[in-house]
Amino acid sequence: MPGLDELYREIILDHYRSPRNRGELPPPAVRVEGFNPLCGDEITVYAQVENGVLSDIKLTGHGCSISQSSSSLMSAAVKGRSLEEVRGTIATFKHLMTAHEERLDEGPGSSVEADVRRLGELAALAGVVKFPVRIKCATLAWNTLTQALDEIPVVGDTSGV
Amino acid sequence: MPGLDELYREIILDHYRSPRNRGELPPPAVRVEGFNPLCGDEITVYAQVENGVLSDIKLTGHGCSISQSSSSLMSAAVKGRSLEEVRGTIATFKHLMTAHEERLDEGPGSSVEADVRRLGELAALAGVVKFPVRIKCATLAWNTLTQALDEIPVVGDTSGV
Amino acid sequence: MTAFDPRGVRTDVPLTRRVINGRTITYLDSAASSLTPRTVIEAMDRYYENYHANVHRGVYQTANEATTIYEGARDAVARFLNAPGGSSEIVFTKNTTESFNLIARSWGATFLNPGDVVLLTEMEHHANIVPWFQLRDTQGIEVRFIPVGDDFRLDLSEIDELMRDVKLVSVTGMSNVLGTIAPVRQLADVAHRHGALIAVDGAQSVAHSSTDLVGLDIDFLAFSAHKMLGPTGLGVLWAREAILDAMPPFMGGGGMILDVSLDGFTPAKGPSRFEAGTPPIAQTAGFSAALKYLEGLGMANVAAYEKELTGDALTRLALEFEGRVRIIGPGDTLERGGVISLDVEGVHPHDVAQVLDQFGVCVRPGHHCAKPLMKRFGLAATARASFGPYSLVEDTDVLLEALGHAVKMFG
Amino acid sequence: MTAFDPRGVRTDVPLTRRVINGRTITYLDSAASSLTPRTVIEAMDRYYENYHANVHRGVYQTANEATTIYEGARDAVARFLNAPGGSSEIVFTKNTTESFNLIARSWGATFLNPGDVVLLTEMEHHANIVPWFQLRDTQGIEVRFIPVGDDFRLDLSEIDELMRDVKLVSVTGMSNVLGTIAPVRQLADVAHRHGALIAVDGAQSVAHSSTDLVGLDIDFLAFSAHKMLGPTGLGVLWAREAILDAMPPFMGGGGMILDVSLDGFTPAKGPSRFEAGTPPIAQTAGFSAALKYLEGLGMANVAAYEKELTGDALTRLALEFEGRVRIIGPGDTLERGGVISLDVEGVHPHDVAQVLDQFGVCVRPGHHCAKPLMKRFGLAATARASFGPYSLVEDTDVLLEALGHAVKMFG
Ligand SMILES: Cc1ncc(COP(=O)(O)O)c(C=O)c1O
Ligand SMILES: Cc1ncc(COP(=O)(O)O)c(C=O)c1O
Repeated sequence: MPGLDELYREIILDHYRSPRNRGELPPPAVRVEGFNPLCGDEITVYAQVENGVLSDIKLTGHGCSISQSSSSLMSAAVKGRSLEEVRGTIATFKHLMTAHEERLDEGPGSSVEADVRRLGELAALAGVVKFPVRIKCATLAWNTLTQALDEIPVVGDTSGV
Repeated sequence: MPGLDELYREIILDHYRSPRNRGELPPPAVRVEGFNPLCGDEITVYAQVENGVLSDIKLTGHGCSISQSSSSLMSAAVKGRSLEEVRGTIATFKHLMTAHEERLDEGPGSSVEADVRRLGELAALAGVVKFPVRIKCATLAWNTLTQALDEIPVVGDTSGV
Repeated sequence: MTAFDPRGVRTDVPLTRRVINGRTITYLDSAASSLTPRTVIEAMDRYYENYHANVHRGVYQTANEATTIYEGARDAVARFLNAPGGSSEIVFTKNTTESFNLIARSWGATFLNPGDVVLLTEMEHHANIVPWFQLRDTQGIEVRFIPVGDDFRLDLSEIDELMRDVKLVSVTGMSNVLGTIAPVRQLADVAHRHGALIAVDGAQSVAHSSTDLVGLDIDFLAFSAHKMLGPTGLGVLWAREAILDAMPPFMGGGGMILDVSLDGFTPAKGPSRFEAGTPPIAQTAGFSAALKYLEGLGMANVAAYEKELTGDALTRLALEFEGRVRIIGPGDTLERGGVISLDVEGVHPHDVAQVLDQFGVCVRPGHHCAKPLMKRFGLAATARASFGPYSLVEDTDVLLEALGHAVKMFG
Repeated sequence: MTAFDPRGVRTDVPLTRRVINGRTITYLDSAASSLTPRTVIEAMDRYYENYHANVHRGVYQTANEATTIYEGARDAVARFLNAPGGSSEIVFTKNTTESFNLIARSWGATFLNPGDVVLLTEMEHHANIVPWFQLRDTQGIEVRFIPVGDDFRLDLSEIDELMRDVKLVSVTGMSNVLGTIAPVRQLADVAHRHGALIAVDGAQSVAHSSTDLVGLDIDFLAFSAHKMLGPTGLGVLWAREAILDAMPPFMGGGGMILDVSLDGFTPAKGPSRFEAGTPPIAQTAGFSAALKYLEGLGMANVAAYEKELTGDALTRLALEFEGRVRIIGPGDTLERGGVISLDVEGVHPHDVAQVLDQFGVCVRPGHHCAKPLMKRFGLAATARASFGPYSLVEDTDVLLEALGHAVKMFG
């Protein structure tokens, strides 16, 4: 039986109490709303992209500690990164969230262990996997960011369409 | 556990095989259709009333032995009787059909015993009460006749409206 | 203490012995669905083991017995509600939600015209909102809402104005979020005075208080078996016989027809007109047992007992948390049932429920299918605790202990 | 003999030990509803005793477990049918009848226009007739029928003409009166060639043969749990994902919405859009157990075994009654299931069933909710015997003995 401390790591509670990158960005930043109909969590992602880099990101919304801390942790992790790096982080995080509970405790060399290493602070959210109903909370911000990236107009893209 | 012979008395099978008063009557005889949606039994009653007497009755239709023998037995019992007598017979028969199974075996002096005495041949249908699903079969003709009587125009009625 | 023995009820319900995270379950989600007494489970077992057959049209013995069980449940429901017209007014559905869709699609689509108004309240469950919005889209009716005041009760101050063009008032007997009990009889009088009919969502009220249809003078009532110790998959629609008789069928299929040809069909008479297809037969066996069990307890006793529990919990919540836990609903037990919605300062309802789960405490976070009400109070969700006849004051003890932990953890 | 052990199945089903009128029951009414194995009953008991809670939106453990059971049943159904799009194509309903009403009211009311034709067959159950007549009244569509030949099989000689303006072909996979199996794959090809969709009533076919949706290439499938060893009160609608996604909700209420305000509502995505209100949760636990049980037997084995029983019964009926008992359905076992409708010379089906009941034999008299078919063959009713996986050749022995008695009695 997983304990609460595996879900509510101190770093999660910290990001919940003091969320990073709260606020809005004016256009041309992309604005996308995410919504979890089951629990009513709402997140709005504002993403500013310049020269293939996610130069700024801000978030508003409300929801549980998991959805809010996940969005805060996410913003800290992706801000200032190239779009390629951002997409990589998203993929790694979502891979972690689909890990089976048992695999979480696998030792060094496992793919979960690799994810955790790559994710740094974000790995604090790994415990969510043991609480399957909360996975949707943890991934809400990430799905919304993915959608925002998809909506970014391909401007200054020199690599062709 | 009631036996089949209580339901299928010889007289019932006889009326089923050789139904009395089969056929139609031309207007001004009243014509009413009865229908049991559950089993598909159908009966059409033609009733001719003259001077307060059910001077003729004929029946067509199809259905199970109980519905058909009941209609045949009914026709034999009511033909030529005054409307008052007919209504009395209908009431007695329907009372019998609502008797509880246990009361059927009550001795002399009981109301069931009185019904049975009054009904003569019709009393052969008493056993139907022990097979509750079949009561609807037994009463179909009677309900249809009741409806027919209700539709008879009040002509030559000297007792006022 | 009231006349019945809640500890005995507890013993009768197997799920109350379940162990969760090392602790015996503290089930406080009866408003979502009630736990099931052994006698109800056994009634269904007995049905499947001895009597199961499709109902109606059968001549053989088990078909008869199954039909008797099914129709017997209809009689039992009629008695339980004191239905003025008896069992011919009882229609079996899947749940409260189907009952409301039936009212809207059959009665509503037949008798409501563009411009007619259906008057709801801001505290309705989606089951009594969405079908009317759907009807609005096809029928051009207007849907209007009686407001809920800051005291969490219906604000009837402008009721006569609100009644303009209203053909149906449709209100919940008891809010599944606030616990507020609506003045149903008073609303019935208002509705009838304005020539309107009144439907009541009894999903909570029928489950937690005694219902007397003769006294209530309403026109429709909908509720679910699974909220009143019965099985899932069975609901009831009651409507006055004259109204039911005038309603066309809802769903089409077997059992609801008088005749079918290649050209068309003639619907059956009576409740079966609304019961197309093989009904939830085994569920009616379980529901009869549930009603018998509840009648044994006495619904007035159940209501009084749950009021006691609620009063105690409200008092202790106020004392122990001194404002950090806000009750979304009346703070007293006047015209109020055993549903307690909590807004815990600084702790999201989802997290409240998560922490409580660690203590084996089952409360439900969310909008409780009452989003308009949530919006009315500026909330996305609450954490809701609700009582049933098997609830004990110890449940409140554990609730408070666990809540204390949640408050500390996020403090 | 086939790979599975029918005597073992018999032992697994408590009701087969019931004694009726002094004789062990001979249950020959599986086409109306199947008997229930102990494992199915126990799965529901276990559910109520340990896991019951309302599904979705719950954070606490039993709410999670109940949701896992409910969604697990959806997965199990998808596997059982080999659904191309998996569980997101599976909608839980109350019964086959609700599934057809859902198709008609959601897909039909949205995509059919006046003059469009829905093509049925003369051997349809009312569940696949009445909803289309209802839609005709509101939508101005035409309902047309593929005739049934004197050989009791679909007459497809004029199918291309019949297909004019057809937007949906809706046919039963197997007639519940004749036993006739329809050439579903062939009809799917015809439908698609004409740009129409095809719906299949699988109430009998899914219960008595193996279903491979990938191979069948159909668009909708409807069936009921209670005909395939499962509980009453649960049905399934399967539809291709792309079709389901384009369909608006049917009933409105909790669980089928994304958002609701005082102004309107936004429906949810996926199967839950069609599952308003608290679903039949315990029933899905029972149904999962039933599917597992059937998969253990192997549906191909079940079909082969029932075919054997049917062939034997048809042969012996012909031999023993020399024409006094007419089979309303194909006389051979080619493309035919284990449903045997009897027309006994001089004995009304009601009386046949009554006499048989005296021997503990359960057959169903009546129109079997297929009145157009009855009229096609000039009958008001038949007495229908039908097999299930727990049936034994001894059942046929008793049937013949009892039938002999009926013939003699009325002879
Ligand atoms: C072929 C067929 N279709 C539809 C139905 C209707 O099923 P249900 O009554 O479970 O809705 C049945 C069974 O009665 C059937 O045999
Ligand atoms: C007040 C109220 N109305 C309607 C419903 C819907 O009931 P069901 O989900 O059984 O249809 C509920 C329960 O969810 C409720 O509490």
